[in-house]
Amino acid sequence: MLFFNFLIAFMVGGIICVIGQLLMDVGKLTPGHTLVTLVVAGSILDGLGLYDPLIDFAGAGATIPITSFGNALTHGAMAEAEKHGWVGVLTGMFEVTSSGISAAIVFGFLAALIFKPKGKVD
Amino acid sequence: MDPQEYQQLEQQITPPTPYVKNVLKAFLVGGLICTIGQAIMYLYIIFFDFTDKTAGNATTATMVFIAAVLTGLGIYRKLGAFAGAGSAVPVTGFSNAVVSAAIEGRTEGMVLGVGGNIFKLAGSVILFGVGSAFFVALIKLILVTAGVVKW
Amino acid sequence: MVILFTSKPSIIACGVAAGPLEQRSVFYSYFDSVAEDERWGQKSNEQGHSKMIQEACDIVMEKAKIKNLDVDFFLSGDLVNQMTPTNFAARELAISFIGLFSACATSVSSVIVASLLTELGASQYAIAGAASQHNAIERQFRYPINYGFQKPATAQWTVTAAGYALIGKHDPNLPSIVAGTVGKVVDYGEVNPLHMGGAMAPAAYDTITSHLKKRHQKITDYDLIMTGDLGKIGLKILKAMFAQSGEKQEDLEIFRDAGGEFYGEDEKFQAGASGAGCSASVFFSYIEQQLKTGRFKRVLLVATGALLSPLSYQQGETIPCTAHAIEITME
Amino acid sequence: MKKFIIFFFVPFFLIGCSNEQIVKVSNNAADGEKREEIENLIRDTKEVYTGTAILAGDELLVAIQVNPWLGYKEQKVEKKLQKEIKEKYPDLHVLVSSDYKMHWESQKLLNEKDSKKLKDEVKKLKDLAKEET
Repeated sequence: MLFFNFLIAFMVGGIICVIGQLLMDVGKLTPGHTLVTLVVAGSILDGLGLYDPLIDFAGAGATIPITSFGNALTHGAMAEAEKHGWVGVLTGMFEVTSSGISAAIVFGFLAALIFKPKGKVD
Repeated sequence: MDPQEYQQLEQQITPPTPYVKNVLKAFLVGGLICTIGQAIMYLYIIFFDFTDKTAGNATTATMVFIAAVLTGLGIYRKLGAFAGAGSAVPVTGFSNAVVSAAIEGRTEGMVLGVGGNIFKLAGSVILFGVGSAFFVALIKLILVTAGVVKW
Repeated sequence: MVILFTSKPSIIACGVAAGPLEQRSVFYSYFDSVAEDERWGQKSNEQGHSKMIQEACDIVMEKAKIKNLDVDFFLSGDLVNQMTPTNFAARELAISFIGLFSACATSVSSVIVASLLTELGASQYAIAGAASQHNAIERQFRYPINYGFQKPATAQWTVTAAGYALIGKHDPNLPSIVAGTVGKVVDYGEVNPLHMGGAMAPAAYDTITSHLKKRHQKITDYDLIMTGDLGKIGLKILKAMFAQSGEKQEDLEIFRDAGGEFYGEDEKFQAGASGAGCSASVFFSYIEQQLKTGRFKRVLLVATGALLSPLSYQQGETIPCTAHAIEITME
Repeated sequence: MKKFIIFFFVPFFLIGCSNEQIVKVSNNAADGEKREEIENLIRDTKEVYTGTAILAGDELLVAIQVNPWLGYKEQKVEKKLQKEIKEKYPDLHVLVSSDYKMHWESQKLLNEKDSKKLKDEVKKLKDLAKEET
């Protein structure tokens, strides 16, 4: 049965990437525009209460794509808004965290100390 | 030859975007990255005190770390050139954007170079992520207050 | 605007310095020096870029057996903001210097200016050329080097190379510059910065046709018409434009592109090479040597340049392009 | 391409057909009737393919694994079963969880004989399950 969990993660993750690819190729968006679109989409899906079921269904297939970043932030903001009402929408902004950002900052900083850009073709 | 005629000619000669090939590559690589994520998640659950809920952060951080190393070694660039959105859309692609910008800024010093450039590419993702989180929460709160939906 | 150089200034000597990846170039054997390190042992890519320019100029002077004090003018440009690599190289060379920017067309525009100064009698020796360093340019115009993104088949690879020529008074045993065309800026509305060949082809077409018309020549009067960095696809477009204007299919073989040929058929480089150093390194090594051996008697070198900046692209501007041409003969 | 399609769609049918549920209840529970009833309650939840119930005194941990293709219903199934068991045994401290961690750990506890240790482990797992990100 575990195999199917992997299969679903593979397929859902793959499909989200395909949506990104179509945005780039057919929609002629830059990578930056594509990622922003997906993040906002993840945020809206969470607002509609659809992203959590997707995570339950697909596991890493839904948490690894960047859409989950929008979901995580929205989740934090909505949780605060639920608790504290109007003030919560604002304070929620300071509560929200994303391990992806923090990790990327730390490792980015460390990598800058170690690596140099190399113009290799292969 | 006027610009319109020229653009027709240009389009005839320019090879078309290989949509199907690109989509397949994105699907396979994107799916594979998520599968690796799933495997790491299970490892965290099985060998450490993590649950489905709490393993997510650890998994993301691990994936980000792996992508940071691959970026430094120049391997993620090759992966990106091959897979397109397949490697850009997963959180590893976010890591790639942050880390590559940080490495690039090194020659301008830690503050102006690394600090000033680290979010050159990823900054918009953070801005729109946080911004849309704010507005979605706000709209939901309004709807809940108006009694249209429940939390 | 076509300029005739009646005194026929000659190319006295040439020097090309290239980066490690350029060992894969089909023109590799014609280059004078190929570095092991893409930064030339310097701390930053930009400093390495500067060092590469110095090295190429030193080679030129060494070949001509002259010193920097003997050179009257240094005419050069690159693609980095405010051309600092060239400026810094000029500081080290200590030669009267004018920085020129025509993007990747600088290799030829600098030779035109040098020829003018020679014709005028103001210059005995002038070093002209251009350079580009992959890392420094990619970083500025596109993404960080280590950022992974998909390149379309039309994308080109910025070369790491510097090509310089010493322009002096006419010498019948050396290739001589008989005419030059300063191109107009042409913009056919291309917006994709990863399709430079498509943006620049109309500029090349415009410059070549103006040159031929003013000189009362046909394309077959040349042994070779070589464009700078249209790339494989850009060259096809240029040929199609000439085919549409009534040139015979077999005559179109006269057109070649330095960028398209630079890395051979290696698909990793997509449509080929680009960058100011691309045309400069090919024109001032391979072409010069072929002229000297007499394989070519009359060539038209057309360096093309896309005059965009990352800012103009982000602001949604189209890509204006230019092309400059020089006609070189060997007696 | 054909192989590709088969590779992806065969699992749908396979999983659609197999309805075999594996339900285990820890042996330590003295009350045989209770054990059976809990087992039946889990069996009645069609979405569940593996259920493990650990009964330690008044602590009950029910670890379920929902059919992967119905994973999106996980939370609902969890809540439904929680409610059912709670109604039947109001005096038990029940936690129904579809978390993989609970499933994994409960397998180890199935044959745990020491009731004191069992109770501690179950409590620890319940705390873990309540942890948010």
